[in-house]
Amino acid sequence: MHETLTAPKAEPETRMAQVPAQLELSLQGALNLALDEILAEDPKALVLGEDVGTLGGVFRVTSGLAAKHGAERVFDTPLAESGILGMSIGLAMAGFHPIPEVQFDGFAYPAVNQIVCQLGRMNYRSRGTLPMPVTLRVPSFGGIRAPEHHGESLEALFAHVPGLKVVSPSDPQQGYSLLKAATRMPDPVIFMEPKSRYWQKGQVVLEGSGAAGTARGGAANDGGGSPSSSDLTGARIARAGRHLTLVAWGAMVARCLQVAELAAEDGIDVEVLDLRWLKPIDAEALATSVGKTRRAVVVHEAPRTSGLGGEVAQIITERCFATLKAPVERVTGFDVPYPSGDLEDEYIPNIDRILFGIQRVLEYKRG
Amino acid sequence: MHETLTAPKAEPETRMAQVPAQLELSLQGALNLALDEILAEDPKALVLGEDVGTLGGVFRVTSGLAAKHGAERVFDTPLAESGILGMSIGLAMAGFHPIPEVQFDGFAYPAVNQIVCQLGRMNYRSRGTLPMPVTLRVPSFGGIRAPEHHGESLEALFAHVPGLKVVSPSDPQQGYSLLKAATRMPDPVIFMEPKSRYWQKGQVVLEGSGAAGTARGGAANDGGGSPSSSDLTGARIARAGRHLTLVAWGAMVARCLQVAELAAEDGIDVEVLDLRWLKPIDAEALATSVGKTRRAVVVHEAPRTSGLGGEVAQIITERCFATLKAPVERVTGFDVPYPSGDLEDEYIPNIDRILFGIQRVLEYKRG
Amino acid sequence: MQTSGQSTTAHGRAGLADAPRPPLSDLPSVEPVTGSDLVELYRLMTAVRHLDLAAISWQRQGIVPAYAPELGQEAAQVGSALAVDPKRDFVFPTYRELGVARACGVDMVEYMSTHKATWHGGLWNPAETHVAPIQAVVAGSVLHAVGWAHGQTLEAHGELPAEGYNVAITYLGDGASSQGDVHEAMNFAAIFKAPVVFFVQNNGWAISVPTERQVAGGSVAARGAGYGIPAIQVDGNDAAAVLTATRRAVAHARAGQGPAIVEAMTYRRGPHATSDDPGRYRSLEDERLDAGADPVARLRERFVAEGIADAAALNEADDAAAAEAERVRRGVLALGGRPGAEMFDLVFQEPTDELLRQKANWQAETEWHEESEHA
Amino acid sequence: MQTSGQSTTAHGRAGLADAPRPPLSDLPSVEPVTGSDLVELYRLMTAVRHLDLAAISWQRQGIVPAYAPELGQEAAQVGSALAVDPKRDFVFPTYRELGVARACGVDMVEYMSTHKATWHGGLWNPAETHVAPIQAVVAGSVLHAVGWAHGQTLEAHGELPAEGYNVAITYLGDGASSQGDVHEAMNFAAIFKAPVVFFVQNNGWAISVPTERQVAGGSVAARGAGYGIPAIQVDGNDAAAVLTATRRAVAHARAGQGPAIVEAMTYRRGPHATSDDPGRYRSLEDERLDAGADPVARLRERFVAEGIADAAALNEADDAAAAEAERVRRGVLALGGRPGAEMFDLVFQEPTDELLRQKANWQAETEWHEESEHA
Ligand SMILES: Cc1ncc(C[n+]2csc(CCOP(=O)(O)OP(=O)(O)O)c2C)c(N)n1
Ligand SMILES: Cc1ncc(C[n+]2csc(CCOP(=O)(O)OP(=O)(O)O)c2C)c(N)n1
Ligand SMILES: [Mg+2]
Ligand SMILES: [Mg+2]
Repeated sequence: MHETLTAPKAEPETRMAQVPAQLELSLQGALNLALDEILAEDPKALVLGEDVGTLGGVFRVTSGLAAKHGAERVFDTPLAESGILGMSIGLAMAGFHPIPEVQFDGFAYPAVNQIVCQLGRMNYRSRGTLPMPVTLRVPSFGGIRAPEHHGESLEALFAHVPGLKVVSPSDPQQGYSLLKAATRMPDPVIFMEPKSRYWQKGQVVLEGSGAAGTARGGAANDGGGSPSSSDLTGARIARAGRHLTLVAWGAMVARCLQVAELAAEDGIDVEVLDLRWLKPIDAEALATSVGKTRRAVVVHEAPRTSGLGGEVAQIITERCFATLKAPVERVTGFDVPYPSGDLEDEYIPNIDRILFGIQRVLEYKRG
Repeated sequence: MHETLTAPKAEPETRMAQVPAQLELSLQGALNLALDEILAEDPKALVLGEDVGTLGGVFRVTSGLAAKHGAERVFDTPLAESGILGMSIGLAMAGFHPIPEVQFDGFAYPAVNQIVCQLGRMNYRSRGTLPMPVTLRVPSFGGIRAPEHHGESLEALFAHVPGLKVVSPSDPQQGYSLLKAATRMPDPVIFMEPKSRYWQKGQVVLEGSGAAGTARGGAANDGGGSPSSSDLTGARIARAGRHLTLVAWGAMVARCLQVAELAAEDGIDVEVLDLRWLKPIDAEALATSVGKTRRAVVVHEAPRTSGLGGEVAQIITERCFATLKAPVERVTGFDVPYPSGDLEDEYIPNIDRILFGIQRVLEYKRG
Repeated sequence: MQTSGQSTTAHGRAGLADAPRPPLSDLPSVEPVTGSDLVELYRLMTAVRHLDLAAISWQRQGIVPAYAPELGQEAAQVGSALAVDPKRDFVFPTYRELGVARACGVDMVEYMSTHKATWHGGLWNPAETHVAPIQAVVAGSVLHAVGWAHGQTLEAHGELPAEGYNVAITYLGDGASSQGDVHEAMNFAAIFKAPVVFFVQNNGWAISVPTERQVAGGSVAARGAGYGIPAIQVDGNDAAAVLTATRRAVAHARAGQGPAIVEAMTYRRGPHATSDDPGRYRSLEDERLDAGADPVARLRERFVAEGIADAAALNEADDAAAAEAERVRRGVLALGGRPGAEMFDLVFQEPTDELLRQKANWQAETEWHEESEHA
Repeated sequence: MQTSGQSTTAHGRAGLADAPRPPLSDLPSVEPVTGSDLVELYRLMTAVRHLDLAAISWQRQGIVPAYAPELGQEAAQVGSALAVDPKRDFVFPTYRELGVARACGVDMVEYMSTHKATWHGGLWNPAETHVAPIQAVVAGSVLHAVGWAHGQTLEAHGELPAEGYNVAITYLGDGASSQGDVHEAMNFAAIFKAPVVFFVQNNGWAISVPTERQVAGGSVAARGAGYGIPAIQVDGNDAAAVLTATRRAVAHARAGQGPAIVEAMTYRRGPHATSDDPGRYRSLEDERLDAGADPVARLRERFVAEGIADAAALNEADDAAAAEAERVRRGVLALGGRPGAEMFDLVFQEPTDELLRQKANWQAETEWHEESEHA
């Protein structure tokens, strides 16, 4: 019954040998594969949450994992998010590497006490003797016409919490590589999955496929190699450009790439920076990009006030003040509750609003 | 037993006649007096929380209120913050004006789900038919060598939440006037009381004392009149100055005033802006002040990353980019858990660190 | 623990008899249900059955993007709702309470607007109907009911009014019972002796998780004893039994005796929501064995057996229900979207300057967009 | 409800007999406590009593800024702690568990460092001592105990080891029992059959709120039945009874039977903390009537009555305790502050660049300050 808790040694190699070096996968599929590999490689890894077992998760990210790795290692919990996080913390104290899921972003709120006061502080409180290698998966952001509380953006909250690291992938490759990187870290990571991108496909170069890249950042990812671990620590250039930097993360990266194509038609060469890590923020990458373009727009779905856009804008301003041609623009959600499906296209930064932001920066005149 | 639920009509006038127009009060005393007056004036007002009844609160802010206004209107709850907030929401739906307390900032986290998903959204969800006139009192910030979780700064979290208004008083007059203003609002207000200032005394001009001022902002407050309601909606100039604007709120206002005095010895004339409202932020006041001084430093106790300082700095930059002489500086807590008493003076922005921030702005050279 | 795909069933094949029962409660007894109660139950349950099935087909036709069926829970929902008086009492539903809302007189087009993605919470007026907005947070409104109920005793200044207290009824599922808020709510309610009824629909499942892996001890009602709250477990597919049990609980609260719990043992016959695929976690055979008798068919059989109403009368109810579903369909189709300005206007009673500024910017950019589309 | 100042008492004047009791539990029975158990209990309780009283005086002398006394809870704390084996089991204390920590071998200077404001959580090594850091969030670590306990069964791959499971014991108060996390923890523990003991010190008060306005139904142990968790309520001032009850609960969990609850009915004889003023909510007369017999004196009397130890042996324990308290006092006085760099270094296992940058800035500004002070 419990023989699968420690994965048999031979299994991973066998399986790895069967998969090709590169696959076309959806983000959902890439995350599922990453979890499969993590469970095979790390006998201490556990997946837990509401409906993650038999059902395989409401987004099927954990599909098949319980059957393959055992119902002890991939298990459903009762319906209580504080319980899921509190239990994960205790499992980490017992030497496990839990990968809990909260089913939707809006249901992370009941777990905030455990996340802020416990998950983020146990290593500190215990003077490093009780590390918290916990990766909390949070299907995040809007765009799927879902019920209330199923489309929240909590990155500003998470990024403010001492003791947490926060990351959000923007495509299948990022999802696969960043999830594996996060689960190998000895510290707690909040992993924000852009749910509107779950079914979006892309090429994914697998680890150990021999095609692993060595160069840093975008080059490695675009060049077809699987990102090496040093590629996964900072931001990445999703599209190089000269006139202006669009900074985004999660689902907004794809939208910004679309905007960049449209802007290119008007001769505006936009660089798109996929921030990836929302804590720590890659200030160097921001400074390098905006140092070159001298103009920046930050885009996020979360409400504007006290959103992470303010932080990103201020980091850019601190580093590039002397060369900035215009104040950094923010194109964001409004200071309103995430609206019902009918209105979500009015709420989420759309192409027009991002183009307006770009225009304001380009047309900015001092005084 | 329940006769005190609606305060007898004659009582307030009697009491008001006995108190002079102006009193020397601690912040704690000023808040206590404000609650006393609110309970007398508004028969729907209720005070609830842990130990707020018989004990009068661990900081004595609710001292004597249960005895005077009845144990039905000022009552202890079981020890559960989500329960306190959830119950307050239901009481508001029943037509009451609850003034809940969470005992310390760090114990607001268990209530975050109710605050974010319910308190902030009920008016919206119900299309304005179920208003939430709830004022949540949160003894906030550090500086009293307290146990863990007793010195948190949650303003960045609260300010990001749609549907909430957030305010923090910096002295007894502000405490008295802003608490009365907050409790009269038809919307939810988070009222962040700087606990390290509770015992600090100051002159408080009472409402209805005939001395009510008419001018806006600092002038009114400094001039001895009780602020009129229009004085209470935005930021206030706590000290006028020409060379640089220090922006602060809560307990940091007093520290910034000290810094301003020290800087004056070196001929630097610092303006101190007491932001007061952390949502909505008074962008006009920031623009006016920094438009004049051309330099700004934001000071807060919360961790730096994703703190409200980023938002404030970005608002200033958006409005004053053309005239700013240097990027806005942030002097803040570090991205670490609030430390134990022995280290709190290393964590909270101290006079030296604020002076360093001022120096960096004054010495800033482009390029 | 199971490994995948196959699940043990919620109630076991023996059905309700196996479920643990709390000790006999001290709830007051009430008048037995009358023939006209039964007719009213049938009329409403039939209407709800039609609307519920219709909503599923509307989802398939693309009229609404999603829906959470309540198939099989008609008796629990209608039976409990008929026990309260929405003129004075207050009802706190979850996202699955079509039957409750219908029985309490909520306009069904306004109700369906939530599922049409028009407005979170629904378009009806909760202050007037005394039915709170749809609550998408599991257990999110259980504490609100306690607060509202405590407000009734405050309003009465501790003197039990002649007509008793107004009562809050809050709905929750077996899954919801795991949330900490439910514990806090029950404890607060008992401490404050608040006139509130916790109505649990134990429908065997929380999405894919069966009750026995959710509710330790096996019964939510059994938790009542630990708080000193009287609790009653009832066959949730027997409308008359649900009505009686809930009336007893309401009578208890109304009389100033404090909170009560009713646990209706029922079965979620459909998927969790239209996006769900129950085949991944239970077999059709499981469903057949666990679901028990259909509550609507059961009531109909009782009518025939007891000669309360004849087939013609029952068919009339069916026809009325079909006609109503069609009317609602047309209403839902005709339902326009809400103006985007409401995003800003309905956040606060007193909007902030910053919000007005954001609204103005949004308007300017939207108008530009609309103009350019017309051009 | 009371209006102010005066309170009804926690247990009523009749004392423990009035408290409701859960149904007889099905916990395994254990060997009766031995004479040497009793001597060990007395030795530890005496040490704890001395340390606790000393800590209050240290606070008055300004040696520590604050302290939360456990006066009157020595039997509950030492009795329960002696039932577990900190070599293999894991202990999750609150902020009032001086007695538990002492009994589990935590260095008392490292323990007191929390109250000296040196380091939140204390300076001892929780991974080595198997005593978790001090938890200042009420009910904050109850779920951790469940997780740790579930980890033990996972580690054992579901096969009960010959020596049984390692057991987690988590401490909570009557006030803490109101938190939602406690419900989630008990439900999770029962669902997963986790080897965890919930040890409740019902000391009559949560700061100023007496148990009867906190714990609806009157007993935390009584909640166990609702989860199917065996529970036992015990006279918390009788050290031997506490030891036996906790040993039964631990034996149950160790044997793979799942969680158990022990509720020790005791009394917080002192203020909530040194900053508290109990005179605002209870009278000295209340205290005298409610506190019952002093647990340390009671054990001492038993020794004399049963002839287990003579006065000389007991006095020896007293002297040893006094000497220990003095050693700890000197240790606390000598305890230096922690270097500020630890603020940054201990946040993560792998610090971020941003944190290192902040540390460097802090260092630069601090050095400037120190230099200027020396100048
Ligand atoms: C706090 C929270 N967590 C998770 C969810 C996602 N979710 C929606 S319904 C549901 C299952 C609820 O089960 P139950 O309470 O039994 O009600 P039922 O769906 O059976 O009517 C879950 C997990 C949610 N809505 N709220
Ligand atoms: C979540 C939370 N809310 C509030 C507090 C403040 N507080 C500290 S101790 C306490 C009372 C706790 O009572 P109880 O659980 O009975 O333990 P005791 O103090 O009696 O040992 C309160 C309200 C806290 N520490 N944590
Ligand atoms: Mg259910
Ligand atoms: Mg207590």
